[in-house]
Amino acid sequence: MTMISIEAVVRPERIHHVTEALESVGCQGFYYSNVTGEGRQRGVEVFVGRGGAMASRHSVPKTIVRTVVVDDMQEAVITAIIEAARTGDKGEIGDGKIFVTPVTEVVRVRTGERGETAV
Amino acid sequence: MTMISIEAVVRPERIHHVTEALESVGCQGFYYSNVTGEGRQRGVEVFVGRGGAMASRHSVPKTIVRTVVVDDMQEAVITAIIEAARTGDKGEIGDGKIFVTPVTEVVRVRTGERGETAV
Amino acid sequence: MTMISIEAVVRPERIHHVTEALESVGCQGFYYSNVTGEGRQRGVEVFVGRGGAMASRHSVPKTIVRTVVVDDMQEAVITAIIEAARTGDKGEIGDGKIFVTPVTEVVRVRTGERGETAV
Amino acid sequence: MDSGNTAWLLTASALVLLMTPGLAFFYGGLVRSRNVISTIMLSFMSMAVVSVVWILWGYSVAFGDGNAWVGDLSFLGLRGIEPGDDMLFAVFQMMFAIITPALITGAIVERFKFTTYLVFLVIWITVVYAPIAHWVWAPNGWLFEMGALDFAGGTVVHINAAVAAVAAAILVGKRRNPGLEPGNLPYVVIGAALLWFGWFGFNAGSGLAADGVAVNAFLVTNAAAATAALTWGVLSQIQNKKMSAAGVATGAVGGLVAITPAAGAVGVMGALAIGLGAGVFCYAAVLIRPKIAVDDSLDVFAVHGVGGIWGALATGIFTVSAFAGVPGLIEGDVEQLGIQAVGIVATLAYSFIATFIILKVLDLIPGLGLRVSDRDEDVGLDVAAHGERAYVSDGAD
Amino acid sequence: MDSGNTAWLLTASALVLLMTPGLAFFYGGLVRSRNVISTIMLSFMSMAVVSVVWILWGYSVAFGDGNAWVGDLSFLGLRGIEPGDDMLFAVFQMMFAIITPALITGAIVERFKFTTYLVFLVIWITVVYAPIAHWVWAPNGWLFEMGALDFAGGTVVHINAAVAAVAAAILVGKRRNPGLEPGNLPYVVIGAALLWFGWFGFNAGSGLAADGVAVNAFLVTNAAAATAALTWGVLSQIQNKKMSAAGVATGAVGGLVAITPAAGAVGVMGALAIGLGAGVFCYAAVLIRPKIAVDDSLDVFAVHGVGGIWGALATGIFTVSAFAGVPGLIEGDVEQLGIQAVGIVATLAYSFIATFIILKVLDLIPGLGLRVSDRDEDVGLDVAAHGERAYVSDGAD
Amino acid sequence: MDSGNTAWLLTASALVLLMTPGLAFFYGGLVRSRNVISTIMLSFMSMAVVSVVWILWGYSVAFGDGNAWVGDLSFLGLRGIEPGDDMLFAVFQMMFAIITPALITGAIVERFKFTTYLVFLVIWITVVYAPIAHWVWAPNGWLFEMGALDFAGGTVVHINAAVAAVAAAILVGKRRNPGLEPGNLPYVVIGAALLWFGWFGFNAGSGLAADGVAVNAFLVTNAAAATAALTWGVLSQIQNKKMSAAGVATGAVGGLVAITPAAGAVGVMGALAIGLGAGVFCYAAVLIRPKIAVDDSLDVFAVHGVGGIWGALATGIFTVSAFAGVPGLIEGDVEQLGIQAVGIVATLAYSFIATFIILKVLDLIPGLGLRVSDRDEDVGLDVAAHGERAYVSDGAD
Ligand SMILES: Nc1ncnc2c1ncn2[C@@H]1O[C@H](COP(=O)(O)OP(=O)(O)O)[C@@H](O)[C@H]1O
Ligand SMILES: Nc1ncnc2c1ncn2[C@@H]1O[C@H](COP(=O)(O)OP(=O)(O)O)[C@@H](O)[C@H]1O
Ligand SMILES: Nc1ncnc2c1ncn2[C@@H]1O[C@H](COP(=O)(O)OP(=O)(O)O)[C@@H](O)[C@H]1O
Repeated sequence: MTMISIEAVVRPERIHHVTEALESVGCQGFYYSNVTGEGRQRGVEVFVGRGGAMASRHSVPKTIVRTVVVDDMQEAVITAIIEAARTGDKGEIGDGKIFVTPVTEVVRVRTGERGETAV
Repeated sequence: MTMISIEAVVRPERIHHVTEALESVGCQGFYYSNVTGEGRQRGVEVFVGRGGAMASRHSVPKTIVRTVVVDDMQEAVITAIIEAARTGDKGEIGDGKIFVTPVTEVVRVRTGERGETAV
Repeated sequence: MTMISIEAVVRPERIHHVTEALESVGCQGFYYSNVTGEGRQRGVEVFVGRGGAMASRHSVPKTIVRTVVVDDMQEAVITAIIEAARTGDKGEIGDGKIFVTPVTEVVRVRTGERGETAV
Repeated sequence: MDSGNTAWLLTASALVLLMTPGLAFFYGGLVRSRNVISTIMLSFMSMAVVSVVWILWGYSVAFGDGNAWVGDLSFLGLRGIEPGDDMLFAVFQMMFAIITPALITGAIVERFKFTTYLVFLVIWITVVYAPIAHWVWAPNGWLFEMGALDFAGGTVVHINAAVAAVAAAILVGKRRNPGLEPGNLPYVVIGAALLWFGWFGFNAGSGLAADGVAVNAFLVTNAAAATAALTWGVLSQIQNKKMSAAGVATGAVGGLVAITPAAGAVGVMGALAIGLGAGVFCYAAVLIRPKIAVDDSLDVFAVHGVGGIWGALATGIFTVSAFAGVPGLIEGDVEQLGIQAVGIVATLAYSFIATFIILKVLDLIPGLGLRVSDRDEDVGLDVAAHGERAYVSDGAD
Repeated sequence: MDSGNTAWLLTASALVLLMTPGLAFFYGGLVRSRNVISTIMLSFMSMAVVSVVWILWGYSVAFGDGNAWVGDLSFLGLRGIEPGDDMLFAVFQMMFAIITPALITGAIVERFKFTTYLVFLVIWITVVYAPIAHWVWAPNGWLFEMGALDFAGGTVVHINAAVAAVAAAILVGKRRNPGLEPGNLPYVVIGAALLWFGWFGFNAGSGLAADGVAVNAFLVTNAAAATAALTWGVLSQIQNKKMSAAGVATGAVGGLVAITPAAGAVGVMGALAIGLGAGVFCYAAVLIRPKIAVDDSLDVFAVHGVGGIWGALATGIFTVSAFAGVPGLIEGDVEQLGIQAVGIVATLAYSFIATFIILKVLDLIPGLGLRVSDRDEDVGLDVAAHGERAYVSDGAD
Repeated sequence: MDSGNTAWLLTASALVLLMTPGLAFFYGGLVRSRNVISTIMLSFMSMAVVSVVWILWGYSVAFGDGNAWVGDLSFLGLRGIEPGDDMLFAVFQMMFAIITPALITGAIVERFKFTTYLVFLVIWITVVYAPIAHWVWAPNGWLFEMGALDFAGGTVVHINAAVAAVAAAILVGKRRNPGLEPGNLPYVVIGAALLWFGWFGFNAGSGLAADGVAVNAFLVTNAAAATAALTWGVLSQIQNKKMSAAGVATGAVGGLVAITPAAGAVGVMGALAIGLGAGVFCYAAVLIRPKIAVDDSLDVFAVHGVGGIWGALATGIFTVSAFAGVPGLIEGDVEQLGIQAVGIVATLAYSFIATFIILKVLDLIPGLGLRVSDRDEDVGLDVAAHGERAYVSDGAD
């Protein structure tokens, strides 16, 4: 069985929902980090300089979360992330994306275990 | 058609050029983040402690930017990044690197769309 | 010869050991960044609010480090990271993981070089 | 005007003014980082709004002759207040009026609607703060006449703000996603340090002169702050094997709160006792609070309420005739303790009820309302209400 | 020496000194994070450089007898200034000389060459600041003799710095990559708070005594700051449905600027009017500025120029005989307004031209020059000019 | 009590108190970010612990009659100190006792065991600080009687703390992983600014009156700070082509240290010379320090030791009869220089030996010990000793 990396770009305010969803679907581990993203969501209005006027900021704060899992968990994880990250029932622009990439090897630093058992 | 992830490590002061270049070449989305990098560039001189003396700091601030695109955009994106990230005409040590990796699936959180249309 | 990306999630306090190990094993470059991780290590005790009581924080600060190398360096790099990142002889929960993923192309921004020579 | 007294009162007024930004950072550091600006602004805007209200009518409502319950409008716009001791008193008192509602905001951070808060400030100063200040500090105020001791505002400022905070927290409801840890601990410490520094003006200025009373007030203020900070630190170390910086800072504030009503009435040994009590009681209250259904987010009642009540009672216990002219419990007289209790209960009752009614009404007015939308709360009020982010350091900085 | 006056002036001097680090953080928070240290240093170094210049010859050029235009060198090295009221005056004035050029730096952040700036400091204090101070505050200064009212430095400090800022911004040119948002908003607020706090020394110290004038100056200072902050906040809320913290902080500074020349001459109602005007005018100016070709990056002219001019004129409008001994427009006399206008125009003209020439010359001197290299500007001046990064928290911290 | 003097001394006491949080941020900004809270707490807890010790017995040990070497216990618990000039003196002196051990902590950051430090504070104040204060400042202290000049604590505070820092650094050993750069440079600058601001109280308060001596002390304090900051900046620019903000801030502190003993004894020209010397000597010392085996992490000795010794000697050089009543070297008299040297040597010797013994004993007591575990040091003391992180801004904030 092969392993894959599932990375999701989500709204920062949803990250807790997402990590809970990952836990509940049986993810062994993951990590997340704040990034700045640009997509279809055309930014937020922010004050510039001394606060006289506002401007639209193209880039918006996003959070990425990444988990490496075995192949057959792909759909479960994707479904879990979508449910946790989506705004309302229909979703809104800016809700994010999920990217799946192949992983050829996983190693647990503590034990040196390899592959699936290390995930 | 397959999808790929293009990740570039660039100088922080060039990130705006790079994101503009990505937009102009038709990237649907991307994200970026500050990291600390080490490469051939042997660091910068910084003051240590109370500012009596300087030392060379091996690691330097870099920014990574990542975009997932369909396969056939690879060359366009790479060319765009190189042009935007390179210092001067000849480039300088520390201008960065670009890494291309395969992506097996992309999902749009909002709609649940998959694959190319989700990119 | 193909190229791979080796990414390790390690304890922040070990990052220097890891980067030194990478250098000594001949890595041309790498970058690292602080993230927040969750795994088997069930968090740290921290004070909440005004410091009346402590709570366990699931997520813990971790550092990820990533290096792209040619295929045949995989084992050397993994061994180097394990040695540098492991706590004590036996390791402890939370010491981290290493993920290997395929890389299809590498470009040096400065020169436009491709593939192995660009790594 | 004595130039020395004037010099000290000018300084003390500036010091008390600085307490409000101090509080802004103290509170701002305790919230999660997406709300730090909005939390700071809750305090900062009190400087803007209350100064104006105080000048226009607030001072008059508080210190106009009036009756036992409330001042009159004789000093509207500070009319008739000549640039002398009277004006100096009005200025000094203005700074107290500024910080009191700012204290309340600790209970409503991360979800209260900002524009409504500004309206609330105007009404609350007029309807709650000014009358209570009149009761306690105006020569014809009923608590003043009864002999209640409140040197620098234990009831008027702290108990008052604390119980109003509870009313506000009840009405605005709990936060959806309270953060676990303070977002910026150095801000908490610098905030506490500025509060400690400014509190010398608060307490040692309240005698309105640069004399022995001021010197004693200064000493006991420092003594109580230090003792309470130390007490909290030790309790924290014993219970958790770690010493929380937020806790030590909170302990210091608790000690400062508790010594406030007593600063003109007790000696240094009394101050150590008051500080010790403040450390213990506030620590216990902060431990208990999460078990209560009310989301008094930054523990306003646990610190300013509990510390303030303890201080007001302790004033009745430790006051010595040599200072305040009346004997306390340690000198064998229980009467002052009773008077102090009346002041506490009256303040608790009036402030709670009046604040509750004000906010209830504001909640019902179309266009106002107490609470931001869920979406704004999730995104954080810095962006949602102020269009700003505290720290910008991505590539786009 | 009266001990009370001395106590207040010592305090006031310390307060004014603190304004410069306050300004450093105010400005430092407004730039992008790769330039925060360099921006802070522009202000901080003024404390180092101007103190020395002031002692060696600056004070003498400003307050030596001389003629109507400039002082003489009789007090070189503070020779003959005994440790008494004269020395206290020299110290108090030193703090004003320190902050004035620091104000200019808001226009040149993120691209001005640091070493050239240090040279500029020395020359500018000597050639621009000291003479203008002489005109306005020396008993034989021509504006003083004409009866221009500038209690605490509206022209000498604010208009002067603001127009010099414009000259500097023109000459150094625009930034290549201005950031969109302030890099650290809490710094902006703590900076504004320290400015507000220190301004009590600035204004209430300028009567050189702890008396009724000082008390009134203290009150009107706070009133104008609060009103202007509130005005800005309300305008910002109306226009954008959000209340900018940077805006409110800027409003407060605008109000403080505007009340500066008037602090000894107007009553509290005048102060509210001045604050209101400052809020409106500075807000409008900050809105308009981006449309102008000059990159006065942190709006020095929009705040200190517009606020300073408004304040200087408002002094002519709202001054009351009871305070300043001369009637203003509201008492039906237009003359003072005219005198104020002369002071404004003279300061604008002299400071602009002199500053322009100084910088032009510095630009031509080999090894100096006004502007950093493009590369340094892109990388950020913290690393390029100071070899430092503001925050280090990667694994290598 | 003169109200003016009282006003100034109250203000000065508040200013000196503020120096300790200032120092907390100065030091806190210099360490790596995982230790900023623990570093801040080392200073902050001195406010809590030393205040209590000072009230209970510290003041008595320092200023009780006693003999030439140490006070007695006549003022235990400040017994018999009436709320007047005596109490004001006790308060003012308390603030000096608070900051002195906080200065030491710069040498032991990032690895010293926090609970042991608290015990150390109690003992060190009693056994080292109070006696040396008695020697120098009590009317029957042996150095006082010998005529040693130490206006505001160059030996008592700075040399004393600096040499104790060396003893502590030797015993606790080197850091495992010292960071390369300061973790938060703006904190270093705001810390230095608060120190500079507070130092006006430190020095200009030490004459215990608002008079000409205070004015002169204020002036020379500012002059020396500015000169030393400028000197450091220039040296840094020459040597490295960049001007370190941390360096300029350190230069200012070095200048303030050096002028401390001299503030009541020298004129402004002497102050410029002292500042210049401080800049040069401290700069050189900071350059040399890394080559020494002792990990005095934040250069306490290089700044407070070297600066303090230079200042104490410079007092003997530049003192003028007109101020201090005794002639210095520049007036042709070498005797005072000799007396100053005796004070320096005695302080160096006693403080080093006593501190060394105290720490050695604490190291041996089970449950105490000087050093945290390697693991705690690697993780950082903020989490390890305080259960806190300075900044929390991940998704879980
Ligand atoms: N092709 C992509 N590659 C990398 N990141 C992307 C890509 N598309 C979107 N993103 C990230 O996802 C975030 C949300 O995308 P956006 O287009 O706004 O949402 P939606 O797909 O719901 O319209 C963006 O801010 C960006 O950071
Ligand atoms: N093999 C690699 N894997 C990961 N990151 C790399 C690698 N090589 C370089 N980098 C990143 O790219 C940055 C620039 O690389 P550097 O070697 O300095 O530039 P150049 O290729 O122009 O000489 C480095 O700081 C590092 O962060
Ligand atoms: N499957 C995974 N995918 C992504 N990150 C992981 C995964 N498993 C662990 N991690 C990261 O590695 C860190 C250490 O993992 P943990 O399970 O605590 O260690 P150990 O494997 O030694 O028990 C976690 O905090 C998490 O950030």
